[in-house]
Amino acid sequence: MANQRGTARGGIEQVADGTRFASEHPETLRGYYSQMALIRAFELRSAEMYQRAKIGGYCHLNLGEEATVVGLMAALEPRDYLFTTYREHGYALARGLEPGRVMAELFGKSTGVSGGRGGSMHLFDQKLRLLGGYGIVGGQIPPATGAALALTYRGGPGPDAEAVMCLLGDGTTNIGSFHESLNLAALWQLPIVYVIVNNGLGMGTPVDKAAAEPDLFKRGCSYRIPGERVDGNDVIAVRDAVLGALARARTERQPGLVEAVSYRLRGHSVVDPARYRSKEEGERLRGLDPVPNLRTRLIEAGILDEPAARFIDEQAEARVDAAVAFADESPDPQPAALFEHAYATAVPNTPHGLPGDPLISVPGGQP
Amino acid sequence: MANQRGTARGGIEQVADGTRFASEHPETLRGYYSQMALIRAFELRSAEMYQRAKIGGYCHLNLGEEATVVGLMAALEPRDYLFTTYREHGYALARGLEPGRVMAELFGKSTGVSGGRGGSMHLFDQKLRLLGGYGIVGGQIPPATGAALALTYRGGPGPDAEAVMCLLGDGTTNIGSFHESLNLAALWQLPIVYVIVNNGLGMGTPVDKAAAEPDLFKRGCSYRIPGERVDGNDVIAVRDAVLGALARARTERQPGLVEAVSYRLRGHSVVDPARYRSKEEGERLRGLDPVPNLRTRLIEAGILDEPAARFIDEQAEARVDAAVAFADESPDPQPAALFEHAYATAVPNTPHGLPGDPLISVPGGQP
Amino acid sequence: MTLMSYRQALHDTLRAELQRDESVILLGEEIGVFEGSYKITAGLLTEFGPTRVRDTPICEESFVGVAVGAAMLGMRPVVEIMTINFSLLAINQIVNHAAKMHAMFGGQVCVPMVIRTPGGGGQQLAATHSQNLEVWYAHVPGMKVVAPATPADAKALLSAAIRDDDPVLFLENLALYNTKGEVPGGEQVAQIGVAAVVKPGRDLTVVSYSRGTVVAVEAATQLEQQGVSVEVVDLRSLRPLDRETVCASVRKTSRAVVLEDDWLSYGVGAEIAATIQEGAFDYLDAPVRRVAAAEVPLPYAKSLELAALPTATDLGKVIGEVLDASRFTR
Amino acid sequence: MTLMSYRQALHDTLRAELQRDESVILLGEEIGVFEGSYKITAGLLTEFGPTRVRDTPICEESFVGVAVGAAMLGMRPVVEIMTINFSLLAINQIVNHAAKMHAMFGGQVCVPMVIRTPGGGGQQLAATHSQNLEVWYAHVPGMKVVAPATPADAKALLSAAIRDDDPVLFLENLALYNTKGEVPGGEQVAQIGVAAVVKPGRDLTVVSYSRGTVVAVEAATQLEQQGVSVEVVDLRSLRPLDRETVCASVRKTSRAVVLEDDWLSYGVGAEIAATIQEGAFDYLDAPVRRVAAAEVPLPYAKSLELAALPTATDLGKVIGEVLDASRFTR
Ligand SMILES: Cc1ncc(C[n+]2csc(CCOP(=O)(O)OP(=O)(O)O)c2C)c(N)n1
Ligand SMILES: Cc1ncc(C[n+]2csc(CCOP(=O)(O)OP(=O)(O)O)c2C)c(N)n1
Ligand SMILES: [Mg+2]
Ligand SMILES: [Mg+2]
Repeated sequence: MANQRGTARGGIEQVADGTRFASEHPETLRGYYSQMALIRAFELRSAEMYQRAKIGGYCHLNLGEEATVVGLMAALEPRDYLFTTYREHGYALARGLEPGRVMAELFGKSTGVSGGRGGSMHLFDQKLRLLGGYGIVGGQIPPATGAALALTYRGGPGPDAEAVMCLLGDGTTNIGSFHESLNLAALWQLPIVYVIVNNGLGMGTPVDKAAAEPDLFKRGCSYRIPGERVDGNDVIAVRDAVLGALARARTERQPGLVEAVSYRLRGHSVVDPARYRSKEEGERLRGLDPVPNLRTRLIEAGILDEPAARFIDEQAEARVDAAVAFADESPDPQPAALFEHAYATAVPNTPHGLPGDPLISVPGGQP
Repeated sequence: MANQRGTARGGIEQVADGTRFASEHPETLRGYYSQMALIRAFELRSAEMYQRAKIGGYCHLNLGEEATVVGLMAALEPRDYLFTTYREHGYALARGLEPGRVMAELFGKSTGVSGGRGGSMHLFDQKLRLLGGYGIVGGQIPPATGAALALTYRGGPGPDAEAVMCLLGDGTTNIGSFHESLNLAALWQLPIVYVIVNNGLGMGTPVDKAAAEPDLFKRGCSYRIPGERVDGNDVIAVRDAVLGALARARTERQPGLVEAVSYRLRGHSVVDPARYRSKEEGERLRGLDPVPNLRTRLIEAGILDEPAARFIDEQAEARVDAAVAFADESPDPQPAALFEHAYATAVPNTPHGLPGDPLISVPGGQP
Repeated sequence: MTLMSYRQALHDTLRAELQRDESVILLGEEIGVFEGSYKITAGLLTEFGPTRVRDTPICEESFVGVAVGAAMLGMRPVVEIMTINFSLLAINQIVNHAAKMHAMFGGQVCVPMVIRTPGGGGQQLAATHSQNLEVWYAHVPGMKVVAPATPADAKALLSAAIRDDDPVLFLENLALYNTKGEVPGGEQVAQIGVAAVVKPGRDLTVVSYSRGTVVAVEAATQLEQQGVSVEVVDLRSLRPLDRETVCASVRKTSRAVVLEDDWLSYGVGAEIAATIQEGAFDYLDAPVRRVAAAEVPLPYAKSLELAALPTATDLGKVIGEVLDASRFTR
Repeated sequence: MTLMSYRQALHDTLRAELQRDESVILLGEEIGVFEGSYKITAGLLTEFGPTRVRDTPICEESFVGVAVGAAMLGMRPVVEIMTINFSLLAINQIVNHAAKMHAMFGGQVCVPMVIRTPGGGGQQLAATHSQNLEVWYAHVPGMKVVAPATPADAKALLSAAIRDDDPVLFLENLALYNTKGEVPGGEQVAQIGVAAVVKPGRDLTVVSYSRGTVVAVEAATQLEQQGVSVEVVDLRSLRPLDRETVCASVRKTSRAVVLEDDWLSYGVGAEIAATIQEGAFDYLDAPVRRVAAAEVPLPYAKSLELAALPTATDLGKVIGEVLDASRFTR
């Protein structure tokens, strides 16, 4: 049942760049590279800003996942909805959010995409239908499935129908909500594609130490959901696999499961030195780095030349410089605004006390 | 991967009684029938006692599942541990508990198997290693898996190793703990057999309205756990399937998944008239009733004759009469014992107040 | 005004809201074909069809989370969780997700959903099926928690909850479904966050909610004959909590007792007593007392269950003690 | 006596208990190879091997439930839940199962397990990762809940929790891991259920636990210079709750303030205030006041997070107000 294209890690057949690139418009390919370069520059800068204490809390980067991120976002239509994890800076950028507003969120500024209230793990944009980063593992899966349910009340299936994309990590396939929600999506025929971003690890845990069926794309079997694995370092392969799954979701209301295999180049979050990974493994991964790889291949294929590539890289750096400047100059949220957005519908007696404030305006004064 | 013996409801090949019964000792077969007859009599009487308000709360019966119950318990060794659901009277009886102590528990008497504190849904016996009925759907699955984990610290695999049997209903395969726990059992190679007692319905919901993969025995696929479906109305087939799975669990630490297909003859609980089921369906099911069916077949096969069968039926009734008498005469738990067993280790300041008691022995009297 | 049961009031209100607003949908286990474990949704599947009244498999976390996501896209899901005990399987979606999203995402999205669920013991359902855990939800900012005591409030608060743009836990009670009361016809939408003095009195205030309010009113009516004038404040909303109405009553009566079905320690009554001692300190003639359930996993046996749960008698006894402690003369 | 961090005290105690008792095992996400999210279990995998120190996949409900089942068969699992926020995914196994079994099965089985989990905000982890939900567990009979404030108590209460035959929620705090204190050597097993007067005083009692106790002691020490003698009561155990120690202190000082990191409404402080007003009513010169977190989903931005969480300054301000309200003269 599970589409067997690529059945084991690395066992994914490589199409020669020639043939693969030939069928693409050069502008498209250059666009993919620019997006990947932007994400790379943004993430490296985020790490730096975290070290400089401009960013707090947890900060998870997409380093090594750039091809997956850009391939997925290339397949997703503006009318579609996206639910992501806490490792989502790149998706926000590729979906079209201003880098400045994303960096401002990481800095906790009022100009941030979530008004500085969500931070790195909780990027949200209603207009771009980016329905959130989520920090609770698996927590995004039921709401994403519910969003797909809501779409079935808006209109019937068809090529122009809206769909939902729900991202999750490899380690997240072991949590109950994955099972429950995929069952509901299949049972109710919901227009949703679940994408497992398999970066090889859940924190320090390799896939086969966490999943008794480590071929994660096969895990749709329990719901009759077809699964497919693609090389997450191949932006085009990722895009095409998801385009196919999205098409089935739109026209047949057939939920899909796609596993994109890439590698997390650094620690789980910026504070994790990843000592559990050997030097050799580190070396090997750097060899698989999708960003320099695509750059070289595009140059070899004559789609880019070195100056053009350098120009793209410099542009990316420049955009990130601007993003940091914007974030830096932006104002902190005002403490007076603390209770804003606590509730959507105002009702009497909603709490608004600060620590140590008296309970009642009129405390028990003299009788 | 999933053993295909019997792939669809009812599509389970029937072995002729002749061949099947020949290989069994007649005493064994008569024993199975007596157990089934006892369970049938006990459950019918439970329903009656509930109507007469001797039993309170929820009361779920095994009517229609007698062959499954007896087949499973025939395969389970005294050294094995059993975790069941709230539909467990029959298992307690077949495991060897005194019908009187089971009925006493249903009556909420201090002589009940759980001291009257658990009731119908929470039968427990430490000696017989019946580790509980559980009323929260799926709640028994993780603890059962943990019991299997504990066994791995006691000794290595082998034909004489202990194992755990964890029962769950068809509707329960859709809850998260099923997914999480089977994954753990396979990942850690635990000596446990999960048995799906598929009685066709979860309350009013048919299997295919709840499970996107209605061939439930195939749902081990996500954990590389082999699955097998058997005719739950065939006591010998059930026993043999589980014997095989238990053997693999003992010797290879290979967790197993067995689906036993039978039919719930009455409502979900004694208060459910099951209006959602058509008259015809009701008729059809009565035709599949495993108790009269085995009776007839044993008589046809010459293993029982009518008087012997009637004697067994009368004995069952007599034991249930005695059980009711015992339960009736047993004392209610004393209110003074309310706080007994609240904690296993006594520590200071444990609450022991009754409703309305002052908080502190010395309330704020005069300074 | 029509005399009807709490169950009927809930049923009729769900029906009216389904008719009024296309975006209202019902989700839950056995609410359709089975007509609901407690028959609140009887007939609604037939009338509105399987897309508006949707039976779900057994997966509390996901069907509640599905409601959260549907609400994010503008639907108004009303979820039924069979009993509050099972809400523990969904609490990650309720508290870590539904209650957080509006604030955490900077006000860009709201989650207009209602979670209907009954609490309460006394039915011999044993330890895992008899809990009163509403205090957990009442503790959480981002949530609203309402707990109607009467059929009329069941109607008005359910309408309000469905029309509210925040996640609302709507607490029902197994012992209330068959209770009857007068219910006004037509649209009735209550104000969430406001308590009510359901019986005025002079000598002592009893504060309660849900089933406890019914018990309190009974007890108060009896005490009336014995010359004790008890005022009963029905909280109606646990979050937000109407502290002023509670304290105003106690400033008048100078004595207070809380009646609650949950366990005493860290229960709803703790907040009420803490509120009163701060908001009416100089008026109190005696400590605020709490009448709550004995702190044990509730046993199945009737004899033990009766001993563990608070009754009108327990309340009367404590009221007497408070009156004596404050030298009240009949 | 050795000066060590709260983290070190936890680590050394786990190590000692693993050495002492074969039936003690550790279970949790990333406690082995990764050495724990907060490095409490660093080195233990290497020393005790993968069967005693077991990394689990991400499945809180099941790995906690697995610990319940293992405990039923006589093991003594110590589970780490990365933060209390994630315990919501396991709460069905904790509250509906672990806490119920001993009583519900008539005392035939016990569940000797410990759930170690840190709570607390202030790390800019935003709304879903900064909660203090210990009050939920403290409400539940069958549970024990301890909350050490110092490295010494971390050691003695963890040993006690591991040797206790009931399920114990062992509350840690992100802000305490690096705090240092003197820890006595050798076996130290605390008595669960007993509070401690950690700083004696005459004029006012501050009641707190976990991180709050540290803040309270700081504030008290400062106020000493200003001629105000504050007594600090560290609850140490939230369930059982040592009401007598709290009330005895207030009967002496006649004034009380509670400092808690959780949200004000229905928080731990509500029970403390309710307890004091009943147990020391005639001694109180002013209402018991609570200093707690602002009732919002905690925002990520530092400016907002600072505004929302209680500080020593807030505590000092309220202490001053209580002293004034009761006409205290320095
Ligand atoms: C319910 C829950 N449990 C644990 C965590 C802590 N945690 C955060 S990320 C993570 C690993 C997730 O791994 P994976 O799904 O592979 O995603 P990745 O981080 O590799 O992108 C864990 C355990 C959490 N945030 N939520
Ligand atoms: C977590 C939870 N959700 C819902 C229920 C209510 N409930 C009790 S039994 C049941 C149906 C279970 O069906 P199945 O697994 O097929 O078992 P059966 O009753 O048929 O033996 C439901 C929904 C519950 N007890 N626990
Ligand atoms: Mg991963
Ligand atoms: Mg069933």
